[in-house]
Amino acid sequence: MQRIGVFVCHCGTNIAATVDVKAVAEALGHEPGVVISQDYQYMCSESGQNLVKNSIKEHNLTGVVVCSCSPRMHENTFRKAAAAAGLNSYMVEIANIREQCSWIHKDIATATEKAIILGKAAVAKVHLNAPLTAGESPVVKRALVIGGGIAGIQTALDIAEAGFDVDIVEKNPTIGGKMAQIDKTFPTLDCAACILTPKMVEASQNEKIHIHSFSEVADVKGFVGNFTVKIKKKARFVDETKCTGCGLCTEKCPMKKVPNEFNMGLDNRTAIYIPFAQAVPKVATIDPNYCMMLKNGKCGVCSKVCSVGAIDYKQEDRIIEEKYGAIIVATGFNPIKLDKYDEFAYNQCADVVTSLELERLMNAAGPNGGTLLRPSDKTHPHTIVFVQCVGSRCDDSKGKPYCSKICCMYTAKHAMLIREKYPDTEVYVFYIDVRTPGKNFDEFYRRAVEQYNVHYIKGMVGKVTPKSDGKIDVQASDLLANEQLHINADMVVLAAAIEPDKTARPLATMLTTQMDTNDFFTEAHPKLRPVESATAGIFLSGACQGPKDIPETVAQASAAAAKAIGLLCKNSITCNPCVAHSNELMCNGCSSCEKVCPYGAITYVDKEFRMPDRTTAIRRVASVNPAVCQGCGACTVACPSGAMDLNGFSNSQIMAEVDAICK
Amino acid sequence: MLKISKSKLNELFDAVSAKQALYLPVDRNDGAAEYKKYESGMTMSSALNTVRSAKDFFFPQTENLVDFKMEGKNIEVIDVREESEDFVIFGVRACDARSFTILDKVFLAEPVDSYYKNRRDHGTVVTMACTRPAETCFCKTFGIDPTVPEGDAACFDDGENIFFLANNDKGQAFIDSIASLLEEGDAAKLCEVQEKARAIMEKLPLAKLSTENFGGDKLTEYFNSEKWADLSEACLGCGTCTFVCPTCQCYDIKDFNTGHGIKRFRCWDSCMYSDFTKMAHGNPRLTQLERFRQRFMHKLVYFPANNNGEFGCVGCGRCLSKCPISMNIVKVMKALEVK
Amino acid sequence: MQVNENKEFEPVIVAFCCNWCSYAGADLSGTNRLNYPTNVKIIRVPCSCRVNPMFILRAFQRGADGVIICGCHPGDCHYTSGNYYARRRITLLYSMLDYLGIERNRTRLEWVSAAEGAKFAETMQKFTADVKKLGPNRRLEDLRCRKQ
Amino acid sequence: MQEAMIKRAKELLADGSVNRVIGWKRGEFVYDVTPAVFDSAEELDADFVYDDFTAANVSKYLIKETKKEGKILAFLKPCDTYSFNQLIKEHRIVRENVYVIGIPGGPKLDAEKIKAKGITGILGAKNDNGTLRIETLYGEETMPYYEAVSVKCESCKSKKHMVYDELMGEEGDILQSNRFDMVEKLENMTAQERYDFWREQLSKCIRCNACRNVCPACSCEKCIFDNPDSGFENKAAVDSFEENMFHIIRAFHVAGRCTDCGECSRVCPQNIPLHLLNRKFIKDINSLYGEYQAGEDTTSRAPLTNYTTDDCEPSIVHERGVE
Repeated sequence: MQRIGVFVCHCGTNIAATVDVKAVAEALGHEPGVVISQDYQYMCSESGQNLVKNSIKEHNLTGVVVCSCSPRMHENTFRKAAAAAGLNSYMVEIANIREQCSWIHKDIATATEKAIILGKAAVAKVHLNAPLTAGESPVVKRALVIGGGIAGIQTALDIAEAGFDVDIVEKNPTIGGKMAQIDKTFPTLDCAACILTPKMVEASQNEKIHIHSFSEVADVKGFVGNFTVKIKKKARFVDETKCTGCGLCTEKCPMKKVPNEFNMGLDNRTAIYIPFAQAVPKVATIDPNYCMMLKNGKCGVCSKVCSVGAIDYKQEDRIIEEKYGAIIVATGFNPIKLDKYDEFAYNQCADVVTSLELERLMNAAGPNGGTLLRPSDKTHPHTIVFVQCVGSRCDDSKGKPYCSKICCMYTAKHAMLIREKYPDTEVYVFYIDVRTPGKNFDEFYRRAVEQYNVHYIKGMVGKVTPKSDGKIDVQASDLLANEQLHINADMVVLAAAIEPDKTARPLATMLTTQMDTNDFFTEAHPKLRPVESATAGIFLSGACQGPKDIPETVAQASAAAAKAIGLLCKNSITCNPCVAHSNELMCNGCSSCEKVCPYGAITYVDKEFRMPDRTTAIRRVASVNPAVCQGCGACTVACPSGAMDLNGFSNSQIMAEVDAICK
Repeated sequence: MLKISKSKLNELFDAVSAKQALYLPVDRNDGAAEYKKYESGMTMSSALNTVRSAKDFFFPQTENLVDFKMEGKNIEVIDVREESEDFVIFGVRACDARSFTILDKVFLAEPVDSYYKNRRDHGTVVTMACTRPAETCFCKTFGIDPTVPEGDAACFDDGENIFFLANNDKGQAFIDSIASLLEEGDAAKLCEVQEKARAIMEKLPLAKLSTENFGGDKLTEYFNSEKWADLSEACLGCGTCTFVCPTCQCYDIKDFNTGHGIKRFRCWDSCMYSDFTKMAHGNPRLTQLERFRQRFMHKLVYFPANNNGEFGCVGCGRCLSKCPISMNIVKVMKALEVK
Repeated sequence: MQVNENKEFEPVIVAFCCNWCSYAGADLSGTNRLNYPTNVKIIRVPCSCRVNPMFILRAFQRGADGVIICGCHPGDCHYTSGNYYARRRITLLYSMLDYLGIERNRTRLEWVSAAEGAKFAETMQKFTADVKKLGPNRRLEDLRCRKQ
Repeated sequence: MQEAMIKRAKELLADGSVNRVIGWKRGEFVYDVTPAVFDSAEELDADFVYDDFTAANVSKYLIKETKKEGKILAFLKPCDTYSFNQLIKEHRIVRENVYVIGIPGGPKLDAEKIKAKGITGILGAKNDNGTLRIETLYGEETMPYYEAVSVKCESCKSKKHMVYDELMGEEGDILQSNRFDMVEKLENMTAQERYDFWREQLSKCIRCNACRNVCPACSCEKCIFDNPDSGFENKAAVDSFEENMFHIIRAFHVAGRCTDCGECSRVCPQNIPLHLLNRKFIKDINSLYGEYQAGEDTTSRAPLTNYTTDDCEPSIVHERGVE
C-alpha cells in the first residue's frame, strides 16, 4: 500500500476562486492510501515545493499527488522537488484542476466535484506508479545545420567556435541565402555583402565546418543525441574538389539565355554558372535544364576549356550518411508569389517589382551595375510608389494572416537610398501602419520622412494600371486626407509577404517536429523555449520559425547554437524512462509490435525459457531498446496478449484512472 | 396412476406457474433446447436433453457470495444471501436427476454449502422418463434406468398422456397441488412404451460400456498409464465438457471491484483451464495432460473412492456431442480399460 | 449514472487526450477560459495510439455514458504515425460497437491540435449534448457497477 | 481420398522423410473424429480417417508439433492452409519441421445440425447425391445434404491451397462466396434490432473458451482474459457486459489476422454465430482499407499494423448504414 501525500494548490485565486480547495483536500484525504492531504497558496513556489519535500520526509510518503495547473506547466518542478526529498520523481502525479477545471467552469459546486474526481484519478494512478530510472544514451558530438543562409552560417560558426564539428546542408550551389541578395541593411545602411561574405569565407575556412552545398536532407532517423541523416548531394556535373572557380567555363558557355535566379531573373546567366562572385564554395554548377551537352549530347565546351578537367557530365546524385547529436533547422523564407495580385499588375508590367527585385536593381552586382533603371526601358524612374503589406496581414486566402515584420523597415531603407542617390525622384509609400519596433528603427524611419521627404501616405493602393506611354497609373486612397489619389508613377515596388521555404513541410515530417498552419516551425514554448522544437535535439534558427530581420535572425541563430552546444557538451543524455517493455513470459513473438514501432526500437531475440511442462524451449520474444523507444505506446495496443506495456502509462494505471472517473 | 392428456399440458403449466416459478426445457431457434422460465403458451421441448444441464438451478455458473462496500478507508461487509423462491424444474431427464444426488454428496456434506442448500430446499424436481434414447446415452452404465427416472416426482409419456408418480413427499406435494387437473388413467400403453425404450437401451452403441474396471481402488494402475499422453494430445483445454457436464462441481471464488465496492462471487471452474487450482506457490497441474487426467480420474476413481463407489458421471452424453475435438469419457474409459 | 426525476441526467464522459496536441489543446481552452461541461474528465495518454479498445469498453463498464478520443491531426503526430494506427483501430472498434447495436453517438474521435483550444471546447460541448440526448448507457454497462 | 492419404503417409514415414503424421482419428460413432498424431503405419491403418466429418482445422496443433524433434506430415484442407500461412507469418510454426500435403476440402458435415432436425440415435450417414441418408436406432432418416453442412463450410471462400509441399487431387480456385450476406443483413437492421440479435446470441455464451482455444489466430502464450494481472481476467460472464467484452475484444485481437476458417462457430456448444463478428471486421477492412485476406501470404503487412495517410475517419461509422 502506498503512502500518498496530496497537495491542492490555490494558484492564488486562479484555482481557489472557482474550486473549494479545502473541500478537495478534505475529500482526497479520505481516499485509501492518502496519509496527508492539504491545500496551499502557491504549490510551485519555493515554500510550496518545500511543503512537498518536508511532507515526504515527515510522513515517509511513497507517492505524491499535486492538484494544480497542467502537468505541462509544473510536472517537472514537482518531480524535481520529490527527487530532492529522496522520492523517485516518477512517483509524482499531477491533477490538472486549473486549465481543465477552475478556468473553464463557473459553478463552484460542480467545479469542486470535478476537481475531486480528477484528484481521485491521480491518486488511483499513483497507487500503481513504480519508481522509474532513466537510462542513458550517448551523444554524437556533431551537429547538422539545415540551410546555409545567415542563420545557418551564424549557428554553424558558433557551434564550431565551441569546438564541435558541424555540417551545413544548403540546397543551392552556394551558401549565403537571402542576405547575399540584399543590397544594404537597415538601420545602418552598410552593405550586406560586406558583412555577410566574410562570414561565408570564415565558414568555408573553418576546419570544423563542412559545407554540403547543392545538397538536401533525404532522410532522418534516430533521436536526440543520435540522429542518422541521409544527405543527397545533387549532381552539379562539376567535381567540387577539382574546380578552382576560375569562371572560364561560364564565359565560354554558349548557352547564355538562362534566367539568373540570383538577380531574381532580371538578367541572364549561362548554363554552367557560379551564382555570384563571392559564392561559397566558389565552384561552377551545370544547370541540366539548359546545358546542351546534358540535354542532347551536343556541345561540351566547358569540359574543353576547363584546365583542371573538373567537368563530369556523368556525375550522379550521391547519398551520404552521417550521424549527428543535434539538428538545427535554418530553412529560412521566400517572398510569396504575386500571381494572384492582378490589381498590382505584377505579371503585366515589368516596372512593377518586388522589394527583393529592387534590391538587385540597386545592387552594384545587379543587372544594371547599381544604377536604378526601369526594367522595361532601362530609363531612370522619377516617380516610385511603394506598396506595403502585399499579402501580409491579409484575411483572405490570397495572402498570409501574419505581419511579415521586415517590410516597413526595408521600404524605409529603399526610399531613403533612392532619395539619397537620386534626389530628383519622388517616392511615395502607401502603408496600413508603419511598424518600427527595434533599436534605432523608428529614428531610421523618421529620417526617411523628415530628412529625405519620402511621402508616407496611410492608405491602400486600389489598382495599378500600366499605361500606353509606359507610365503606371497608381490609384490609391489617402485615409488621413480622406481622398482618392492617382499617381503617375514610373515604377511600383511591392512589399511582398514572406513565407517559409517550401522544403520546410516535408522536412518537418522527417524530423517529426510540429509546424503551425503557416508552415512556420513551432517552438517548444512560445516564451520560454523559443529556439527549441518540441522534438528533443531539434533546434530552430532564423526565419523558419517566423518572420525576422537580420539582427533578430543572427541573435536567434546564436541562441539555437548555444542550445545545441549545451546538448553536444554532454557525453550522454538521460532518456525518457516512460518507455515500452515486454513481458517475455507473455510475448508470443508475433511481431505485431515491431511492425508499428515508428522508431525501430523493437527487435526479436531467441531466448531459452523453462516451459510449464518443466522442459526448456527456445522462444522468440520482443525486446525494446529503451534509448530508442520514445514511449508512444503504439506497440502496447498492437500486442494482443498484453505482453507489451508502457512505463508511466501502463494498462493498469490508465484503467485505474478510468475507474476513478467513472465510479 | 394419475395422468393428464398432453393436450391439457399447458393448463397444468399455467396452474403450476401461478403458484411458483416453473422451468422447463424449450426449443431454441437453433434446434437446441434450454431450460426457460415458463410463460403461458410455451411448449415443452421434445428434445432428449438440454445443452446446459439442470445443475444450473442449484449450482449456477456464477453466484454472488458477499459484498463489500467501500467508503474512503472503511469497508463494510454485506451478506447478500436471501431465501430462494420456490420453484419447479419440469422435464428433467433421469441422468440429470441422478446428477443432483452426486452434487448433494459434495455440497450437502459437512460443511453444508448454504447457497446450494437454499436452492435445493426450495426446488422441486419433476423428471420425465426417456422414450427415445440417443446413441450418445450411456446412463445404464451407471445403473440409471431412464424409463423410471428419479427426482421428487416422475412423469411418463405414453404418447397421448403424461402419467405422474411421486418419489417422495416433495413430489407428492407437487402432485397434490395439481391433483384437480389430473385423472386416474390406465398405464397399459405406458408399459409398452417403456418396454420399447428398454429394448432400444440394449441396442445402444454404448450399451456394453461398463464401470467394472474402474473405482476407488484403481488409482495406481490408471494414474501412471501411458495412454494419457495420446488421449490428451488433441485437448484444446477449453471448458466445454466441464460446463455442459451435470456433475462437474469445481468452482472458483473471485472478487470483482465495482469501483465503489467488491462483489465476491463464485463461478464454475474447469480442470481443463491452465489456472485450475492455482495457488500462491503456483499450479500443481502444469500441463494439459495432468489437467485432462484430473477430470477423468476424478469421475472414475477419486469420486467413487470418497463416496462409497458412486461414480462422478451419469452418462448423459453431453460431452460426447459437445467436445470440439470429440474426446470424451467413453473414449477414455475404453482406452484405459485393462482388458 | 442514475437518472432521477428531479435532477436532469448528467452523463459521465471520459476523454482520452494525447499529450502533445489534444491535452495541450484542452489546456489552451482553459487558458482562454473557454467553457465546456464538467461532465468531461480528461485522461492524459502519450498518444492516441496508446488508447486500447479495452480502455474504452472498461469506461462504459464502469459507468461512462460517452467516450471520446482526441489526438494530433493526421500528419502532425508527435510520433509521426501513432494517430494513423489509432485511426484504423478506433474506426474498426466503433464500427463493431455499432454492429452490436451500441448507440453511435456514445463514441467519438476528434483531431484537436495544441492550437485549437476553441475546437476542443466546442467538440466537448457538442459531444456532451449528444450523449445527454441518448440518456444513460445501458447497452454497454455492467449492472454490478451501477451506483445504488 | 482417405486410402490415398494413408498410402502416401505410410510412404513418407517409411522413407523417413517425416516422423509423424497429423490427421484425424476415427471415433465411437460416424461423426466424432478427433485430431490426432500418428507415429506408425499400424496406427494409420487402424484409425486414420478422412471423410465428411473431418472438419477440424489441424494447423494450430503445428505450433506445438513443429517445436518437437523431427518432421511432421500435415494434411491441410484449403481453408487450413490460410491458417497455416498466418501462423508462419507470426513466427508460430517452424516451417522446416512440417511437410504439407494439400488435400481437397469440404463441404464437411456437422452432426449437431443433424440432431437439430430432431434426428437421434445416429449410427451412420451417407451422401446419396444431395440427400443425406442417416441410419438411426429408429430406422433410416433423410435430409438434404446441404442442411447438414457445417457452418464453417456454408460459404466457402476458397478451394485453393495457399501453401503445400505436395498436392493431392486438383488445384482449386478462390471462390466468389456469399460469406458477407448475413453481415450485410445485420448492418441493414436498426441499432435496436442489431442489439437484440446479439444479446440473444451472446447471452447463450457459457465462456467455455472453445472458440478462443480452437482459433488458430488466438495463439497467445497467455490470453489476457486468463491473466489475473491484465485487469481483464474473467472466468465466467457474470454480467452481460462481460459477454460483450470477451467477444468484442477477441474479435478485435484477431482482426486482420483471422482467416475466416470458421472453427469458432463450428465448436461453439451454444451455436453462437461467432464468425459474424470476425467477418464484420474482414468486411470493414476490405471496404475501408482495400481487399485483404489473412493467410494468403506470409509477408504482407496486416491491416492493423499498417496505415495510409488518407485512411477514412472513424466518423464514417456514424455516416453509413442504419442508425
